[in-house]
Amino acid sequence: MGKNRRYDFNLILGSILTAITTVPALIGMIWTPYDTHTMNNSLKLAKASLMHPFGCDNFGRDLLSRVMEGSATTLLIGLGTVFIGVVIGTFIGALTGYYGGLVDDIFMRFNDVMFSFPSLLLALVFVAVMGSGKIQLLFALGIAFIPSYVRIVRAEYVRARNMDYVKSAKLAGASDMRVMFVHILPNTFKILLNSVLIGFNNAVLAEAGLSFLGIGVQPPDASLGRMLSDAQTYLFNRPGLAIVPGVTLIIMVLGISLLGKREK
Amino acid sequence: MKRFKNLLVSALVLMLTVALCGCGGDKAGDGETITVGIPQDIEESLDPHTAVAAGTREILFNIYEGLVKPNSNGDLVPAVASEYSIDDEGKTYTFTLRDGITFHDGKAVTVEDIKASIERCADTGSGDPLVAAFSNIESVTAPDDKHVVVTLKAADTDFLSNMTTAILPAEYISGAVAEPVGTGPYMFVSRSPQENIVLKRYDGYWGEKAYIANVIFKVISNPDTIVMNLEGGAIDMFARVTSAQAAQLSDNFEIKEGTMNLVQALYLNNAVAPFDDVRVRQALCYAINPQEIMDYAFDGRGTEIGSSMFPSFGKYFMPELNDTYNQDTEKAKALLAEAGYADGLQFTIKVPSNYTQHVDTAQVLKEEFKAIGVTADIELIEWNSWLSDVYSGRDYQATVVGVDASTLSPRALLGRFVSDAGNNFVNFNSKEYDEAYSAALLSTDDAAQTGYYKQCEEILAKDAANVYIQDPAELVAINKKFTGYEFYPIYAQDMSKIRPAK
Amino acid sequence: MLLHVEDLNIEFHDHIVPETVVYDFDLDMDEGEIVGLVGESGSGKSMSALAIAGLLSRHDAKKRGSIIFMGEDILNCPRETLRGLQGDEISMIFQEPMTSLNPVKKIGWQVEEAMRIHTDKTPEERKKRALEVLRSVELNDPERVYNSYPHQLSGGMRQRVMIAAAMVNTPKLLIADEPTTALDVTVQAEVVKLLKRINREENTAILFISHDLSLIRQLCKRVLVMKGGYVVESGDVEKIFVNPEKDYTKRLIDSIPKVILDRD
Amino acid sequence: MTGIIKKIISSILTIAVVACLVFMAFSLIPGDPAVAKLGTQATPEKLAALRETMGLNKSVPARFVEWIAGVVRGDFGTSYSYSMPVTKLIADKLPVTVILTLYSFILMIAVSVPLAIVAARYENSALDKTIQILSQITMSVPPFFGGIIITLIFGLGLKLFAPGGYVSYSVNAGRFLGYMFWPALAIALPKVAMAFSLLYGGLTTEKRKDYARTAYSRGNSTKDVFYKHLLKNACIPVITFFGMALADMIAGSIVIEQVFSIPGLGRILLTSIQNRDYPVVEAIIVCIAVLVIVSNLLVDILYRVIDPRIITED
Repeated sequence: MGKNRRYDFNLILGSILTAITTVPALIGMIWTPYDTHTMNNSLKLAKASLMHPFGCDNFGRDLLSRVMEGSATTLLIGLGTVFIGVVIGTFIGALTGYYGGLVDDIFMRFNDVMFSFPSLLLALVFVAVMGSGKIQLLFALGIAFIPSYVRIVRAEYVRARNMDYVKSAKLAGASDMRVMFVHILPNTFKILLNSVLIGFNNAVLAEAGLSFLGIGVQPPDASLGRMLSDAQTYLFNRPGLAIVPGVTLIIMVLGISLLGKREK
Repeated sequence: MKRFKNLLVSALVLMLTVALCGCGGDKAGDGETITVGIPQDIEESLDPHTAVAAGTREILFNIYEGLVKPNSNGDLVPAVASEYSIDDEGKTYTFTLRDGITFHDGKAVTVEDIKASIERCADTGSGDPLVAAFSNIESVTAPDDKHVVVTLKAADTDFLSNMTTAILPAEYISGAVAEPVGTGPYMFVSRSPQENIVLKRYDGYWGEKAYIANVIFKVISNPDTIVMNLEGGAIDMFARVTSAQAAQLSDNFEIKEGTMNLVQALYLNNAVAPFDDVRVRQALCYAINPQEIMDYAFDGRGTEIGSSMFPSFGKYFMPELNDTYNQDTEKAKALLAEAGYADGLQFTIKVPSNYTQHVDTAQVLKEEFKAIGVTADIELIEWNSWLSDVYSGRDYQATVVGVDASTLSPRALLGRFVSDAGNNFVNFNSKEYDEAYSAALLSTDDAAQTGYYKQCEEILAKDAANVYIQDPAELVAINKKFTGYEFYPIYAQDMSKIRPAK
Repeated sequence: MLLHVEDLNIEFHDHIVPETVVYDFDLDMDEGEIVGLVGESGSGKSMSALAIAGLLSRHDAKKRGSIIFMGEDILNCPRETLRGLQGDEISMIFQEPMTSLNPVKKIGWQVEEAMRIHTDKTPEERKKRALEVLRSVELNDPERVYNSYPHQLSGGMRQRVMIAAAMVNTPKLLIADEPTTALDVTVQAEVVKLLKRINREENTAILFISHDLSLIRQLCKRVLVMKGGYVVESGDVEKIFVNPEKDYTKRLIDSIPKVILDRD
Repeated sequence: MTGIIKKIISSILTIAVVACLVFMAFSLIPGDPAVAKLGTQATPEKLAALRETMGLNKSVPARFVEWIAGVVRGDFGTSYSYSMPVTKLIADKLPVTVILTLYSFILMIAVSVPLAIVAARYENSALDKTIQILSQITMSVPPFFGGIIITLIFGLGLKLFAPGGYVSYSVNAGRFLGYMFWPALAIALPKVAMAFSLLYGGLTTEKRKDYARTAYSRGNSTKDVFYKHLLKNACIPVITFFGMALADMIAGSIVIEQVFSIPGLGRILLTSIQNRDYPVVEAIIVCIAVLVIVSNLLVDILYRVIDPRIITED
């Protein structure tokens, strides 16, 4: 009983925290209280007020609006990354896991190398090759995260390959493709969901990290990492400029990881 | 396992103690060392003749000297030469080698060193000479071991300003010595890429010796940490902080305000579309309001400029050019429409990421361009990429930077806009301009020469070679432990004048 | 008197309704005596044994009554006093030799542990004693066993190791909680014989717990029969065996396979 | 033993593969580094001469062979933007990154182990719950934000260190270590939380096992039971995480260097990426790959050291 309550607690808190960050981010994609790029000299570094609940940044841009836009950017890149990773990762993992053999061996060797490499670094290398920018970052991270999904999906396929339901599907005359993507795929969803949540978090953190380094989202576009980087100058007198995007990032990650905990 | 645990605990305790003692011990507060933050690493070589970046030159100012050198008033004073004379015609310059002057390695400076240095910069073997003006040198001779005579092809009364070119040992020039050796008040000790450059006072300096024994120029590649570094005591001084950064500093710091002596502009690549069309360039000029930029990004500080000249140049500066274009959205839109961009246009501004003031300026510009339907994308690039891609490679559409004057001659600013100038990174191409400029060079009459230079400035403004913005205010943040900072009309951080307060 | 247990009651509180598992348990043991404790699983015999060994952790179990061992009240004495007795004067061996040894520690280390805690012996002395006691529990090649890990030994060997480790400080009381249950029948008999010999040679009192009355009969003079937390019958083994007072005891006796009964 | 040798061989192969991939990736990028370097001063003769010195006039496979031959000898060529051997450039900065990583790693273990033991020992107590919640939050703090907060609180607020006051290890090792504590802490914090929760899970499982009871029966104190008996067992499933954490910390140090103004490998890597100084980028990536793979190898060996059951299964 005590156990169940804890599970629910994680789910509820996780949902609340996720909602706190994603809902404003989703709204931020279409509407923000103020324009996020328009500067206003009289509001430079303005303190929090009723009109600007978090105050304004060094260009007099409303911090709440910036955070909304920044969260949206971060969220989109996180989702995009997961999407690329899952789709390609599932495809590769399914093929290699299902067929096995030498190709599988070579591929997995390669995949393990990629996997043991920190994804942030991998993304950095891709950025080095492709150049910096929002789209490049999205692809760099997406590719960097493929190996982790390949690993998970492949393991599931290796396991499923010899299971009775697969054998009977084959006997019934289903094609390999059908077996792979109609019969086995749905069985990987549960385990995939969890790694999607973890992967999303890693992607969000990686995006923030790279933007923080200045090779992700370019100004004046906002992203949580970029905002944190800019805020360092004002750490003395307006630590809020760093704390607001930073805490937003933490809440976003915390919420998702609590949801992930519940899934286990 | 007990051992393991003890190990853990002692490791933790050790780390904490180290952490806590390590930091309390502030840098020697004896005024023997000053750490100066610099926004970018200096160029690969410390060769003063090939250094391009102002950020490198302002540091090398402490190590190298020319026959003459500028003082803080902008006057040229004798340095390696103890005196000089110019013949009436302005064709023959005679320099007398200063008695007893030595390089940092202790060797005496000889006339051969001077000859080698000048000849190296005048060498046309690989295209343009290192110092463009040296193409006018007919010969460099040393009649005896005390004098050097520079003879020009054509008379030039303004030639002396080029003689600030650093004097290096002949062995360095021939490649026999790699260590940077000069005659300046400070000598080179070490450098660590992306980390620092360390200088030491040269006790054999011919002039007034420096007050502070050690100077460390520390690379702060992340400008967002400048304030933290200053307040935390990691650096004592940072030239060119932004006004926003200055406002963040506590009263442990003195903010010295001068002018940066920069032509800050949105430099446009005149050779690529859409900026090969003068109407587009003019439209951008009409779109902006320099005062607004200064208000947003510089707390209202700065001096508006309208061409490639800044106020420190006194008689050459033309404030009236500021009004060539006053913000006029309608006119800008009309010009764009005329040029075929009625539906707006999009271009990319490359900005060196380590210069906050330029990044900030670019962000304000972007907003201003929006009003005339122009979308500017900002791309932040590393300073070295800027040098190679934008400055040398000329692979860009637009960039926001400040261009400084390497010498005290207006040529330092205007020479680069001659069509075939090697440093004409904006690819400005105007016959009219080239004629005016060469007329200025040939002229021996000061008034006439000034007139030609002004004509050049007018052409730049009229043709909207670039979107001129301002000469930014230079804010130097310096810890109150130190005093004696002096501004120079050229890019220089003269560390030898700085001394401990009291 | 070595051990005097009076009115021992044990209650558990980790569930919503407190659950009493041992009621009014009384036991007296003299030095060198072997006493059997018999009953089916859940009868409270193991709980009583753990309480006597001082191994019922304090917060989840509530104990009333008194356990006086060599003049110390096990239930109420300070922790240090209790620890001073454990492994020195009271030792215990458990049902599962597979899991009762630490899997990542060498046998020698585990056998020597009680010496390290309770004596000032030098490492050489400890090793000598460890080998001696390993030999005395009839392990072939004690040197090899000394340097082995638990997973390298068979079940019977492990239980001998457990006994060796328990006997290393020649305790006054050895509590054996179903030490033979997990072992093969032949090994069972050997272990019982070993315990008997130890009792004889070292004059160590043994509290032998089992659900198998026949084993008790082989080893003990006196027996306590437990059911549902109560001691339902106690006294001389042979007497109880021949003439059980309670039905429950009778059923226990009847459940002993005839083959074994005949053998003795 | 053969297991380890096999591992070592496959690690060497892996490094070779990484080196090949890296070289290939960077030789496929369009653009002539010689042109970029010369810029406006480029003349056909100068360009040819520079290509010659940079070795660009050869074909890609020939360059590759040359590069690999150099790498084997520890020679990564010459940096484009610093006319300096890459090896020298990196040799100077590598210790900074390695020490920072190791520092964080030690911190992670030194903090997470006692914390997990305290929490597992007093399972379900208020203390346990508090630590749990804190760890869950800490886990979500990205290192660079942690770094900013540490700077704000300990650097600017409590003045325990001077932000940006990095001192090179070659100048003053004590102050170097003193300064590095803080960035190491920033890197370690989220990892501490993760290590904590894994160790906690292990310890609470282990403490219910029979051998724990055996340990108590010999007169061990609770502390000793945890440290001498449970910890090693609880560590076994966590070792994989330690290996991954070590790799992550190398990456994390690159970001943290930026927050704390530390001129390490990360700084050089970032500027070299932006300067397209490919010899340096290649060398650093190979270096990091070696670090990552060596740390994986160490984890593997550690596994065998800690868990005796693996050796005999080989």
